[in-house]
Amino acid sequence: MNTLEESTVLDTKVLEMNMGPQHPSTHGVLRVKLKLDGEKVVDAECIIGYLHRGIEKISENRSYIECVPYYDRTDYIAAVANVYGFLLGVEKMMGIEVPERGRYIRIMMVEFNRIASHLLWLATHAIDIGAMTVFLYCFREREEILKLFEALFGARLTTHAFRVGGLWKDLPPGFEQAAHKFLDEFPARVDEYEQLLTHNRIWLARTKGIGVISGKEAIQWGLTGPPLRGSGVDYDLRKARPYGGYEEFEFDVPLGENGDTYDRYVARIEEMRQSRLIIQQVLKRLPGGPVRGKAPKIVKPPAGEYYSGTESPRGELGYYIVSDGSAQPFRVKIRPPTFIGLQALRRLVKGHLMADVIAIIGTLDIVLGEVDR
Amino acid sequence: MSNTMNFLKRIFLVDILKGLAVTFRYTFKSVYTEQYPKEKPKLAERYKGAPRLNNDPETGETLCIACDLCAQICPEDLIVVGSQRDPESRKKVLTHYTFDTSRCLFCGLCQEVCPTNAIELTQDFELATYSRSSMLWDRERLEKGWDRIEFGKNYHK
Amino acid sequence: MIENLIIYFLIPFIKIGAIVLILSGAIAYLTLLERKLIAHIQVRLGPMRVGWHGLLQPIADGLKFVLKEDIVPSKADALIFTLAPMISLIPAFVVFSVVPFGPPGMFEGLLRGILSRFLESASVERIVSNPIASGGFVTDINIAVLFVLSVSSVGILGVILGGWASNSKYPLLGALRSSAQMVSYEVAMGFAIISVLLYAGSLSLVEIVQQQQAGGWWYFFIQPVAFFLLLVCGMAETNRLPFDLPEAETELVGGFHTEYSGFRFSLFFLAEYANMITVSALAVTLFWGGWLPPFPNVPWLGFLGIIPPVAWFLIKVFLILYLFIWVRGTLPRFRFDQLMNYGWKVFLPIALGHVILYAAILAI
Amino acid sequence: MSKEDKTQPPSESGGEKSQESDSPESQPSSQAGESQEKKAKSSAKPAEAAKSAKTAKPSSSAAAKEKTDKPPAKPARPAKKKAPTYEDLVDDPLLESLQKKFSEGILSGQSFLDQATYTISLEVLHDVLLHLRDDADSDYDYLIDLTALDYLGDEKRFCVVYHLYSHQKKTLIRLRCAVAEGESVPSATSVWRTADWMEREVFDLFGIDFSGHPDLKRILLPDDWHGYPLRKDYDIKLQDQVWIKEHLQIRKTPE
Repeated sequence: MNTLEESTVLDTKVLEMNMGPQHPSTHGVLRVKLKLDGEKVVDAECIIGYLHRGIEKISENRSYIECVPYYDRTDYIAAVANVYGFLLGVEKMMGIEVPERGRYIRIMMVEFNRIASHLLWLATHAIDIGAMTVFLYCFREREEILKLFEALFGARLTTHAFRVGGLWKDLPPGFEQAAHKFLDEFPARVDEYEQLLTHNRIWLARTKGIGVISGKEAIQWGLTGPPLRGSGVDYDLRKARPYGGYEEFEFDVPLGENGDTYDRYVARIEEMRQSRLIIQQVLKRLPGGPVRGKAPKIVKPPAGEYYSGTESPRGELGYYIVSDGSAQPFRVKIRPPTFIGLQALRRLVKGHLMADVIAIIGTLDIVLGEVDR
Repeated sequence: MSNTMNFLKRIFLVDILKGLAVTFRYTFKSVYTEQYPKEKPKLAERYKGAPRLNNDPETGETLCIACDLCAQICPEDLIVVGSQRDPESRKKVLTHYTFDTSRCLFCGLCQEVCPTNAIELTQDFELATYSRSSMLWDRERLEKGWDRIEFGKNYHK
Repeated sequence: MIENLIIYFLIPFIKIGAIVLILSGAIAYLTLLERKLIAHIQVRLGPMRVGWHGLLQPIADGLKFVLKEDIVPSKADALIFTLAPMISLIPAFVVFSVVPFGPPGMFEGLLRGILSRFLESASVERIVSNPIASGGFVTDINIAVLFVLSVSSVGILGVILGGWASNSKYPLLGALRSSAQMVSYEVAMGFAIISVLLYAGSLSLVEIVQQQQAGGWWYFFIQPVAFFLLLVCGMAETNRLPFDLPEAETELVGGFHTEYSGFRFSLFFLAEYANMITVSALAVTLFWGGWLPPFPNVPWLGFLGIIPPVAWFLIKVFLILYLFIWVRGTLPRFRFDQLMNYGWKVFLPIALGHVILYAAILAI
Repeated sequence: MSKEDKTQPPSESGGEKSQESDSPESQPSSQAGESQEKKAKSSAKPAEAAKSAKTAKPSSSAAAKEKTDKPPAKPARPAKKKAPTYEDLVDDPLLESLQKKFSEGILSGQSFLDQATYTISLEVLHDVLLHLRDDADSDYDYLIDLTALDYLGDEKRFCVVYHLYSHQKKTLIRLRCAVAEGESVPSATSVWRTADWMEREVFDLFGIDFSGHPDLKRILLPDDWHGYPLRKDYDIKLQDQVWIKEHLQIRKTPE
């Protein structure tokens, strides 16, 4: 598409513009210092940290159990997946076994969370590009998932979903029926989004060829998750380094070809469908038994270190846990997928128009809680 | 053939008309909105909302045995349990209990560790107040609940 | 003497007053309609609290606008900043002076009834027979179409000046966008209208409607492409989605009216909706036969004449407004350069080709 | 959408295995976790250790040393477990090739829970990184994470940690490099672009200087922030009170 590479005849002064931290489309408190030539972006610098709460420092002063609710608040859109990654690491270090039912329910809820997160992404991405109706439709479906969260975890957003060794409580009565009902209706809803967007010429014009990045370059920039897979790199931690029992389920990893905004969009849409398949497999094979394994009341991993990487909806979410053998972690380093992915914004927006900046921010699917921690 | 079809589809705005059809169908469908203050949502039984200090329904005495577990597990250290040893029975007796809802994560760890189900997070979720100091709940407020003590039941009318 | 006074002053003033009042009310309730419709498209309810199903919401909004603090940014050009909303609003209303909402002689009976109490029958007949007095329009000038085009483009000045005078970056970009956008789409829109004019052979809007009556066909059935062009360009002219770039709130926060608040903002707001109504009225007049019922010359459809002409006009305007809102609830937004591309590379050639084609057909 | 019916039960032993449910009877080193298991193939010992970790007695430290005021954990644990420990890497091709190339620079190669850790001296760090990226045998094209640890009291206080991943080999390794206070680390931005913000973050929170970084400045904290919060000697409470006194004037600073 047109990247406006034609030389400008008239010399124009570079206009410096602050996008954010209060701007409707920066998904929180991201501030992008744009240098504009007319509407063409010459340079973009991200200024972050407005939401920095020092969660890594907080973790050093809490016990392993007490840390967990804070990780809800890094990526609050995918709180379940965030807690999951940390607990997998702790359990691995301590050699705690989670009963099969607990493992299955965890995977199911993480996948539900993935759908919910992608729905929120689609909603905001669409409204950034001007399709305001998709926003509400996505929120309607997300609401159903949040209701499931509420029924199981007792909270909608910052769920404090899992505990060391499994879950807090078993599924509430009626949960499976509600989940089935949602899953049965869901494909038709996704088709509707696609009718509104996928073939729409305006949507295509706004997303095809925007923010193109090759697979090799995407790896260089540390992109993970759908932004990386949109560029055709097959790297999904659920397949590459399976954790928590994902190898027991069948699903595809959707890949893009061109590495543009449209391919990332398609990859995420398809991922929602795949997550649904995983949940259906879980529900079909859900075994009985306890949901919480035997875990000590005081969690004290042995001295050592472990990097626990999981595939959060936004990409590779890593917890690098260093233990000195005490009840408080020596250090927990969170590897937030969007903090690292956001660096690439500068590279992606160069030469595009200002309106594309918004599309590209949307396609990176950032959550500022996670970027700033 | 398919090229001509595609061309015709493009000319006659088939993609846009499809989208319009979707939105048109929805225009007359039922709405999803909840009229919040009028219709209160039905929250899940497990919902972790406003804290409550439970009393024994029969005797009316507090269930809390002042074991201090909740205060220790709390990530934010916002629970303060005050206790006194009864000189006769040598049992710990609860003297005061404060819960700072302004800092609460609503993680539910306190109700999880409580051996007697004394502290419980209820389905009450309307916690907004006008001052910071009123977010510090003392024992009386924790036992009676929020609405009933501050504004009366009709506050959210 | 008194007759002329009545014809050229009293009756027009009454009509103008009525139109301004009705139009203001229509705009207010158009906002409500839009909010409600979009809400239902999006499975929401929309305004519900003020009045029954939010029926008093526009009044509450209006009050809020008036009572809000009127801020003029310290770095803004105060005079232009205050003038711009008016420049934007007034043309939107002025355009309505030539748009016919009813047939000539619409008020004949009414006028005769009232005037005969005060005047002698000869002068009553003189007044009544004058089309300006008794027609369903304020005035009927023979260059009405040109008048509409020129006056409505003055309104754009308000947008540009407002964005410029704010002395802020987002409004400036919005103003730049709107000036470019309006210029490009004005051309295509002009050509779309020209093909109608070729067919009708008149620049008077009343005449054009009468031609459609005489021909028996609305021009929509004869020139659907031109209608489509007019509609699209109208959306672009009125800054409606998918062409709402000057105020694209997800990009430019609010575009040209970012710095405006309170009453001045409400003027811009009114202007936008007034323009929507204007474009719809224009489209109805040019293509959907104004006040005419569908297929006016088909005898067995004669029962449609029961509905008064003004009602037909209003129904049609409503339908087009509904289309506008519906489209807004469905489509994403174009990018600036794509918008310009569409304007110059797609719509303009189509419009031009359309004009040439019809000219050729008419010549043969 | 018809795929949902095709779910097959997993293969008996291999599929059932997962990270936290390594049951003792399932065979070690199945194809399950490719990254971890790959190393297990190259050296049998860590895998052995991992297996025995599940079967040995529970970590005594976890259960025994509890605070007195908390009820003790359930004493009876059926499976006796041994706490995982660091094992020296044996027969690790990467370690051998690195030692061949950077003889003294490679201090040790260890494995903990099947994750290989190579300790590298600061002098050769940049060359090692370049080697790891460009060498066809290693091909670590993706820097997962870069962070630091603060071992307050050690001679070389900080430890910069790199996590690398090879998309081709699908292996994950960890590099550790001890850094004394005031020493500067060669920047990895020229090796992986993604190191840019990671190094800024480490600089911001630990105060470790990266030489050759294009734009080394604070990233998460405001530019006028004092101190480096993730250092172990950073006093959160004092800072907090100073801030409160300065901005809110509601509390006294402790003497």
